[in-house]
Amino acid sequence: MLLLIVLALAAIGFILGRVRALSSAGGDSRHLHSLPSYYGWNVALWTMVPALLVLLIWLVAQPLLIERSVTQLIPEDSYAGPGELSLIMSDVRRVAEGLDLAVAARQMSADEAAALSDPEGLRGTLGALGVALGSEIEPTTLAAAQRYRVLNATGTMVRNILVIALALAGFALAWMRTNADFRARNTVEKGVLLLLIGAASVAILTTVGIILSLIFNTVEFFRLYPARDFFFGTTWSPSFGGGSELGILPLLWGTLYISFIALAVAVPIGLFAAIYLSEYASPRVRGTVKPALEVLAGIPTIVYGLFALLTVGPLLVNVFGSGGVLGVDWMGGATSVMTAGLVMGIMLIPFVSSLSDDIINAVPQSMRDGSLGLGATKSETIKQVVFPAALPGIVGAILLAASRAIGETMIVVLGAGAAARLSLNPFEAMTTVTAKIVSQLTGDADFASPEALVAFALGMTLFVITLCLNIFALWIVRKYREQYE
Amino acid sequence: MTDATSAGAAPRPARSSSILEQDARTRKRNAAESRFKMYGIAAIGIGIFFLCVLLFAIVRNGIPAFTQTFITAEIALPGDRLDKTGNRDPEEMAKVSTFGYKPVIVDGLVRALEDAGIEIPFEDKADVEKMISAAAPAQVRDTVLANPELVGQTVEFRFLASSRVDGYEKGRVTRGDLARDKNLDAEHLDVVDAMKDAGMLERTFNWDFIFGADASESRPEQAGIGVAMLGSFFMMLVVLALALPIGVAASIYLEEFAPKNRWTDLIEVNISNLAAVPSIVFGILGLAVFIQIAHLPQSAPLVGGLVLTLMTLPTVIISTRASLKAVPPSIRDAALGVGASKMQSTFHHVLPLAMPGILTGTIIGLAQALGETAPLLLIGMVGYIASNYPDGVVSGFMDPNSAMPAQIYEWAKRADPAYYERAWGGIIILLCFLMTMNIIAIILRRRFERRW
Amino acid sequence: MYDSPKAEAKLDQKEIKIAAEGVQVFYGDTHAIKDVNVQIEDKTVTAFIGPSGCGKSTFLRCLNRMNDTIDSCRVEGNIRLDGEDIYDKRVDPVQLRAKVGMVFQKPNPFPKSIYDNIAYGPRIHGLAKNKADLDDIVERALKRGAIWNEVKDRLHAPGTGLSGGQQQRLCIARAVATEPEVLLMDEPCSALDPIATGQVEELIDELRENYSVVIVTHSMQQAARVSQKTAFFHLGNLVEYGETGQIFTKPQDPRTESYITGRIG
Amino acid sequence: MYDSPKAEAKLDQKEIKIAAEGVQVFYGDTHAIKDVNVQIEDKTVTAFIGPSGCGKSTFLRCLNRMNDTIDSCRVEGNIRLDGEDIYDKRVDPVQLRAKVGMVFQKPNPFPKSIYDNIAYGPRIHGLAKNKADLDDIVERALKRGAIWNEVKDRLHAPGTGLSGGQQQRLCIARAVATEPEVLLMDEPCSALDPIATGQVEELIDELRENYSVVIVTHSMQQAARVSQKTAFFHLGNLVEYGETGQIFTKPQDPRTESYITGRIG
Amino acid sequence: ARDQVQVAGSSTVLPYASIVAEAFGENFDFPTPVVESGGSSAGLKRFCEGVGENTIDIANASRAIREKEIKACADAGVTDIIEVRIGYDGIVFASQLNGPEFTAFEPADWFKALAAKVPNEAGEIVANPNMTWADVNADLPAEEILTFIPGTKHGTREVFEEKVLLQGCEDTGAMEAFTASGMSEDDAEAACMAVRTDGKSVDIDGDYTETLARIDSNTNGVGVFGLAFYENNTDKLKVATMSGVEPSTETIASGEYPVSRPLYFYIKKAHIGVIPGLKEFAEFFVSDDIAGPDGPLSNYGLVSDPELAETQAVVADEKTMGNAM
Ligand SMILES: Nc1ncnc2c1ncn2[C@@H]1O[C@H](COP(=O)(O)OP(=O)(O)OP(=O)(O)O)[C@@H](O)[C@H]1O
Ligand SMILES: Nc1ncnc2c1ncn2[C@@H]1O[C@H](COP(=O)(O)OP(=O)(O)OP(=O)(O)O)[C@@H](O)[C@H]1O
Ligand SMILES: [Mg+2]
Ligand SMILES: [Mg+2]
Repeated sequence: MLLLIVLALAAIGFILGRVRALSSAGGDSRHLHSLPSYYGWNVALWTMVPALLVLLIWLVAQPLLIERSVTQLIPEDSYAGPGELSLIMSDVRRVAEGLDLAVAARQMSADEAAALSDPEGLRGTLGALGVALGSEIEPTTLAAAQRYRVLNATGTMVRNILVIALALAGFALAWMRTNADFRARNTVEKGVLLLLIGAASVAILTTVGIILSLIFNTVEFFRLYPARDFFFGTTWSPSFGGGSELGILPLLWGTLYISFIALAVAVPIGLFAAIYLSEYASPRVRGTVKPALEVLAGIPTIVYGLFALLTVGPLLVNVFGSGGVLGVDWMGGATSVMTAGLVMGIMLIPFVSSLSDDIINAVPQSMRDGSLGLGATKSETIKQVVFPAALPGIVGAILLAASRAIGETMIVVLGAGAAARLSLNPFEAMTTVTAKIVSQLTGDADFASPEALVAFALGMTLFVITLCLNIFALWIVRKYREQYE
Repeated sequence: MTDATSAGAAPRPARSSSILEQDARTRKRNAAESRFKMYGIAAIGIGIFFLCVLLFAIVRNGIPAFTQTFITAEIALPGDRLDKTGNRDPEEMAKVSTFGYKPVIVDGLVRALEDAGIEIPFEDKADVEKMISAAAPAQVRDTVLANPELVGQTVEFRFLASSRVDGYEKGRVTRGDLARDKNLDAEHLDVVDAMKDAGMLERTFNWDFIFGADASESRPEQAGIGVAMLGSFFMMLVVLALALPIGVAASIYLEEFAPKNRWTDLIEVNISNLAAVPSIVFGILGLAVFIQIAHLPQSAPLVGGLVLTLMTLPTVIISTRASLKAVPPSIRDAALGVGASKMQSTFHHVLPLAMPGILTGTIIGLAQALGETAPLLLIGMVGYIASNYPDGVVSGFMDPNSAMPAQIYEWAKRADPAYYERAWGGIIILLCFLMTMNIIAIILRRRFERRW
Repeated sequence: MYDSPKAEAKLDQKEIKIAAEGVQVFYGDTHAIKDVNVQIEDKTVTAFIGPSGCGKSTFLRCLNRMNDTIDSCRVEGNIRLDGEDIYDKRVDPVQLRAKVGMVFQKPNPFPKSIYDNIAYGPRIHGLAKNKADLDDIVERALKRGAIWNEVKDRLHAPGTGLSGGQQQRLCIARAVATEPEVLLMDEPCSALDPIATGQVEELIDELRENYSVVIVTHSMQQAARVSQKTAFFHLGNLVEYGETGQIFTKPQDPRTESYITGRIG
Repeated sequence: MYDSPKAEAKLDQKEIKIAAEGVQVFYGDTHAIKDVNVQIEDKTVTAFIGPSGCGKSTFLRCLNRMNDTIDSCRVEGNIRLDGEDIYDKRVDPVQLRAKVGMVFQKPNPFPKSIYDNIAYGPRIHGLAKNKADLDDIVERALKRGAIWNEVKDRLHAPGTGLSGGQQQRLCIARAVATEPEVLLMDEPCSALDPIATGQVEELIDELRENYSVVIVTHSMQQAARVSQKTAFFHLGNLVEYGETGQIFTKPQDPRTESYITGRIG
Repeated sequence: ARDQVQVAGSSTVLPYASIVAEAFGENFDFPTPVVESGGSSAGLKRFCEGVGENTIDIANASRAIREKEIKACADAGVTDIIEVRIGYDGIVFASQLNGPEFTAFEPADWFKALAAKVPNEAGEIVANPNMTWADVNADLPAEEILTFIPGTKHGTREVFEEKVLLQGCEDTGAMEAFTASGMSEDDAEAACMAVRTDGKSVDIDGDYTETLARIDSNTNGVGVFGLAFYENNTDKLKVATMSGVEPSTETIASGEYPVSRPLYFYIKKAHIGVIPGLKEFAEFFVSDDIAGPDGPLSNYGLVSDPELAETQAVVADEKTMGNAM
C-alpha cells in the first residue's frame, strides 16, 4: 500500500518533472540540457530512492525495537535463554497476528480485541481462523501481544508518515531544481552507475559471505586436527572412532586428474564444434546443432553419473580391464578417473562450444577476408587469425568449464568412486575434494568431530587454491590479450 | 604463355602453373583443410551422439512413469464403522483415522471381486489390500469427510494399484520375482489378470505424475512431480529476476565503466573464482546468510532461488563480459561521436549487440541452476516435502517446497524400484522444462544475432 | 581574451572557436603530440595535413575529448571552446561532443536501419518534437550527406549493408543531423568517389556559413579546395599554421615546403 | 580465343591475364554487376573507376573469388585466368587467391605482430626455406610496402597498434609478400598520405614489370598516374574500357565524359 | 510464523519419517511435516543451531547423539532434548540373485576377506593374501573377492566395522595375534577394522541404489544393504545369513541376527507447545498403529522396538535426556 503510494508519487514526479523541464525551456526540448524524460526520471528517483531506503531500514529496525520493548513485559523467570525467549516472542507475534486477523474477519471488533485480556478460549477462536497455536495462551503472552499490537500500529503509522513525507520532500527538492540547465542526465546516470557498481559488488559480498561461513568451522577443525597433517598428509581415511587420517593431497590430486581429463575431452571437442558451427555450418545447421548441444549442459548431473556408472565404466573395463579387448589389465573396477573424466568432459562440451561459438562469431569479417585474400585456406585462417583474435574470450570459456569440472560431485561419486588415492593410473578409482566435501557434510559422523568439520577446511582450501589459479589465469590473459578491429 | 610470365619473375617459387590442377602443397593444405573440417564434424557428431544416447536412455527408462494402473471397485461405506455417532458431523467423523478405513476398503474389494466372479486364491482374504495402494484409505476418507451423506451408500472408487501390481502391468515385475517378495505373491497376479479381464483394472495415462505431490516410500504409485515442478518454477523466477539483471549490470560496469585498478581486478578474480566454488558451498552460505541471519523460512523456494542466483551469477557475468568485449570499439566511438553519453552508448548500442552472448550465458546458467541439487540439500529443499500446491504467489515463494532435481535425486535413492522409473520420468519433465527455456532463449537470440 | 598578440593581429574578422595552448598528448610512454598551439576560427574550414602517423587524428580527437575513451591516452595543456576550458572538471564531455561532432576515418554505421542511424543523435538530444519532425531531420541530414537519393527507398534497410562510400556518407549525415557547432572530420572522403567527395565538399562549404569545420585530409588538393586555414603536422609537432593559400604557395618552414613540393598526388 | 575483335585489335603487345565475359553478380535479389566483359592484360596496371556503389569492389572480388565468402552473393558468366575458368568446379579458390592477391578498402591487419602479419602468407605457402629466408622476405615486403623505416625497430609490436595509414601499408606489404601474379587493390591509398601514396604508386609501377595489377580508386589523378588501362563502371555496368589516356581525354560514352568532366577532385 | 513441523537428518530414517509424515498429514488437521534428508551429522548440526522458529524441531539420526554434540547443543541454548528410539535398522549382506552362492557368512569370513592385515599361520602380521572367498572359507564359492561396503561417511560403516569386522577379528583369534605382536589394545582394534585398499573392497559414498547398480554389473560382487532396501529388491538380490541366522524383522527384533543398529529422533522440548502439531506428530510416530510390529513402518522394513511402550511414555511425558537416563 505504502509502496504503491510512493510509486504513484514517483510516477507523478516523472510526469511533472518532464513538464516542468519542458516549460522551463519554453516548450522546446532543444534548450534543455538533457532529454525531458531524464528530468522526469530524476524527480522520480529522488522521490523513490530515499523514501524506499528509509522504508527498508524501518522494516528491519521496527521489529527489533518493538521486540526489545515487548520483551520487557515477559517475566524473566518464564524463559531460560535467548532461544526460548525467541520462541515465546514468536508465540506473541502469532497471537497478535491472530487478533488482527480476527478483527479483519469481523470476529471481534477492534475495541474488543484491544481490550481483551483474558486468554480463555482464544486459542480456539484463533484456531478457527487458521492461526494454529501449540498450547494455551499465557496471560503474560496475551499482554505482550497486546502491547505488540499497539507498538506495531504506532510504528507503522509513524513509518507511513515519515516515508510519505520523505517522498514528498525528495519530490519537491528535485522538482524545484528542475530547470533547463540542470544536468538531469548526469544525475540519473550517476544513479544508474551506482546501481551497476552495486551489482558488481555482489560478487565481493558473496565471497566475503563464503569466507565468513566457512572460517569458524575451519578454525575449529584446525584446533582439533593438526594443519600440517591436513595439508601434507598423503592418506585420507576418516573413521568414526577417531584416529582418522585426513590428508588433503590425495583429494587434490584426484581433483586435478579428473578435471584434466574432463578438459582434455571437452576442450578439443567443444572448440572444434564451435569452429565448425561458426565458420563452416550453414545458418540452419548452426541454429539446430547449437541448442541441441546446449541440452547436454542441462541434463541433470545424476543422469551423467548413472551413465558413467552403468554404461561408460563397464565399457572401459571391457576395453582396458583384464580379459578386455586390449588384453591389458589396467583397470580393476568400473569406477575410475577415466570414467568420470570422460563423462564430465561430455557434460562440459556445451560450456566450451556455445560460448566459444559466440566469441568466434564476433571476430570481424574483415579479419577473415584479409587472410583468405592471401590465399589461406579456411582452416589456416581459423587457426592462425580467427582463433588468436578470439583467444581471450575462449580462455574465459575454458576457465568456466574448468570451474565446473572442479565443482562437480555427482559424476565423481558415481563415476570415479569414493576412494582417495594418490596414483598415476587413470584407470583407478579416485575422488575429488568437492565430492568429499559433500560426503562429509551429509554423512553420519559426529558434527563436532574433525571428520565432519574437515568439509569446511576442504572448502576453504579449495577456495584459496582456485583463487590463486584465477589470479594466475588473469595474469596470463592480461599478458596475451590483444585488441582487434 | 605462363612460361613467359614466370620467366621474368625473379623470386617466384615453384608453383603449379595451372589453377585447374592442384600442386602437391595445395593438395596437402586442402587435405589439412578437409581434415580440419572433419574434426569439426566429428566433434559435433560426438556431441550429438552422446546427446542421443543420453536422451534415448532417459526416454526409455522414463516413459513408463507416465502411465499408471488403476483398480475400479464399488465400496460400501458402512455407517457403523465410519460414523459411530451417526450425526454425519464431519468433525466427529474425522476421529476415524485411515487405519479405520482400511478394513472397509478390504471388505469392499473382496465383495467386488466376488461379485465379478473372481476367485480369491489365498487364505487370508485381507491380503487383497496388497494389490491396492496404501493411499486408498486416505482417498476414501477424504471423499467421505467432504460428503458425509455418502456414508451408508455404496460408492464407486478408482484406486491406484500398488506399485508391484503396476510393475507387473508394465513388465517390470515377473511372477518369478515375487517368489521371495513379502509385498505381493504370485497368486495376487492371478487375481490381477482376472480383474483385467473383468475390466476392473486398467492402465491409463497418469496426470497425477505430472501434477501431483511427492509420496512417501511406501507408495510410489502415488508420487508426482507437480509440486516440485512449481518449486523449481518459483526458484527459476527468482534466479531469472535476479541473476540476469545483476549479472548484466555487473558485467556492464566491469567492462564499460570500471577504471582498470586493483579494485576491479579484485572483483574480476573474485567472479571467476566464484565460478569454481563447489555448489554445496553456496548451500553453506545460503544456510548461514539467508536462514540463520536473515531469518527467511527454511525449505523455501525463495531461499533456494537466492542461493542459486549467487551460484549462477559468475556464469552469467563471465559470458556477458565476453560478449561485451566482442563488440567492436568503433560502435562505441560512433555513438560517443554523435554526443551520446557512455551510458547511452552502452545501453543503446553495445548491449543489444552483445545480447546473443548474454542469452547463451543465461541459458547455461539457468540450466545449471535448474539441475542443481547439492546447495538445496543444506537449505532443506531435499527430502520428503509433500506440501500441497502452493495456493498463491507468496506461498509459492515462501512455503516449503522441493525442486525437480532434488525430487529426482530423492527418488533415485529410494528403495522401491518403482521410484527408479519415476526418477527417469522426472528427468524427462525436467528436460522438457529446459527445452522450453532454451527455445525461448533461442528465439530471442535469433532476433538479436547478426554479424557485422 | 587570449594572450597571443600575433594571432590576434591576424584573426581580425572571425571569432576564435577553439583555442589550443601547449597541448601534449601521450599514449602511455609514446609522446604523440608535442606542445601544439593552434586557434581554430569560427565559420571557417581548417584542414590538418601531414604525413601518416604524425598525430593528426590524435589531435583531432583531443578537440572533443574522444580520446577520453582510450585508457592509455593522457592530454596536457589547455583547449578552450568559446573560451571555456573543455578539460575542466565541470565540463560534461557528452555535452561537449554534442557541440563538437565527429566523423571517423573508418565508416562505422550502427548495425541498425539507415533511418535509425540518422535519427539516433536527434533522438538522444531531443531535437525532434514528433515523428514527422524526426522524419524531416533525417531527410535533411541524408540530403546534406549527399546520400538521400541512394537510400530514400530503403530507409529501413540496415546501414551496414551499404558500400564503403555509402557508409561513410551515412556517417557524415549522422554527424550533421545533431546540428553541432564544430564538426571534426577525420579523412571523411578517403572512401568516397569524386562525385560524392564533391558533394561532401559542397556540404562542408555550406556548413562553414554557420559552423566551424576541422578536416583531416591526405589530399592536398582537397585541403586547398575546401579550407581557409591549414595546419601542417609533422612527427607530433605543429609545424606551420596559417592561411591555406599562404601555406601552399609560400610555406615558411622547410619541412612544410619539402612535404608540399615532394608531393606526387 | 576471344570473340571480341575490337579488343583483340587493340591488345596486340600484351598477353591477356584475366578475361571476363558476361559476368553478372547478384546479392540476393540485388543485381550488382550487369553483364560485364573485360580483358585485363598482364604486366599492366588496370584502374577501375566509377561512382561509389557502382560495383567496383564487387567486380574486383569476383576476380579472386573472395565473394565466395558472402553467402548471398551469386556470380554468373565466365572469368578466365590465363585461359582457365576460375569458377570451374576443379579450381581450388585457395590456389587461385595465392595467385591473385588482394588488398582491401579498410586496413585489416591481423591481431599479431607486424612480423607475423607479413610472414603469414609466405608461411602458409611455404615460400621460405628457413628463418633467415623468412626474415628476408619480410624485410623485402615491408620495404616494398614503403613502411620498413617506420617499423623496422618494432617488428614484434602488434600490427593493430599502427596508425591507419601505416596499417594499410602493412596490408599491402602483406599481400606483396606472397608474390602473387595478379594483385587486386581496393582503394589501397584511400587511407594514405601523399608521400606514402607516392611510394605505393612507385611500388605498383615496379610490380607492373612482372605482374598484372588491378586497382580500384576514386582519385582520377591516381588512375591517370599509375594505370595503363582504365575501366569505368556505372550502376553495375562497365560503361567504357580502354587506354587510360584515351578514357581521360576522349571518352566515348557520354556517361564517362560527364563523370570525368563533372569531376571536382 | 511457521506452522508445519520441520524435521531433518539421517537419510536412513527419512523413509520412515516420510511414511509417518504422510499419514500424519492425512489424519490430522496440521499440515504435513517437512522431512529433509542430509545425513545425521547435518541434521543434528542444524538441530543444535539454537532454539527458535528458524531452526528445525526434530533431528533424525541413525546413531545416538554424542557427548560433544550435546555439549555443542547446550552451548547454543538447546538444552532440553527428548530422545526417541523408533526401532532398528537391519544390515544385510546380499549378492546378485543369479550370481554365485553367497548364502551363508560368518563375521570371520568378512574379516579374513577384507582386513588390511591378517596374521598368517606363523602368527606374523602380513598384508591380506586372500584373493577368493574360497581362500577365506572353503564352503564359500571360489569367486574373486569383490565387496561393496558403505563409505566412511555412512553410519552403517561403523556398525559394519564393529559388529562384523571386529567380531570376526576376535573370532579368528587375529585380535590376540595383533596384541601379541606388540600392539596396544586400541591399535589392535584399529587394525581389526582397517579395510584393505587394493580394490577388493569398494567404498560406496552414495546410496544403496548405487550399491545395487554395482552388484548388477558385477556377478561376483557382495554388497551391504539395509533390510528395508533388500526387501524391496528381492527380484535382484539374494541375501546371505550371518552366523546362520536369516535376517528378518523378527530375527533382528529378537536379537538373533547380530548386525543392526538403532534409529532415533530427537525433539527440541522448547518447541513443544509452540510449533503446532509437534507433540502430536511425535506421539503419532511412536504409536502402535504406526511403529508397532504390524504398522506400516514395520511393513516397510523397520525392526520395531520391543520396548515401544517405554518410548511412548517418554514422548507423552516429554522426558528429556538428562532426566530419562
Ligand atoms: N591507441 C593508441 N595507442 C598507442 N599509440 C597510438 C594509438 N593511436 C595512435 N598511436 C600512435 O600515435 C601516433 C599518431 O597517430 P595518429 O593516428 O594520430 O596518426 P595520423 O596522423 O592520424 O595518421 P593517419 O594519417 O595514418 O591516420 C602514431 O605513431 C601511432 O602509432
Ligand atoms: N554484402 C552485400 N550485400 C548486399 N548488397 C551489397 C553487399 N555489398 C555491396 N552491396 C551492394 O552492391 C552494390 C555495389 O557495391 P560495391 O561495394 O561493389 O560498390 P563500390 O563501387 O565498391 O563502392 P565504393 O566506392 O563506395 O566502395 C552497392 O549498391 C551495395 O549496396
Ligand atoms: Mg589518422
Ligand atoms: Mg568499394
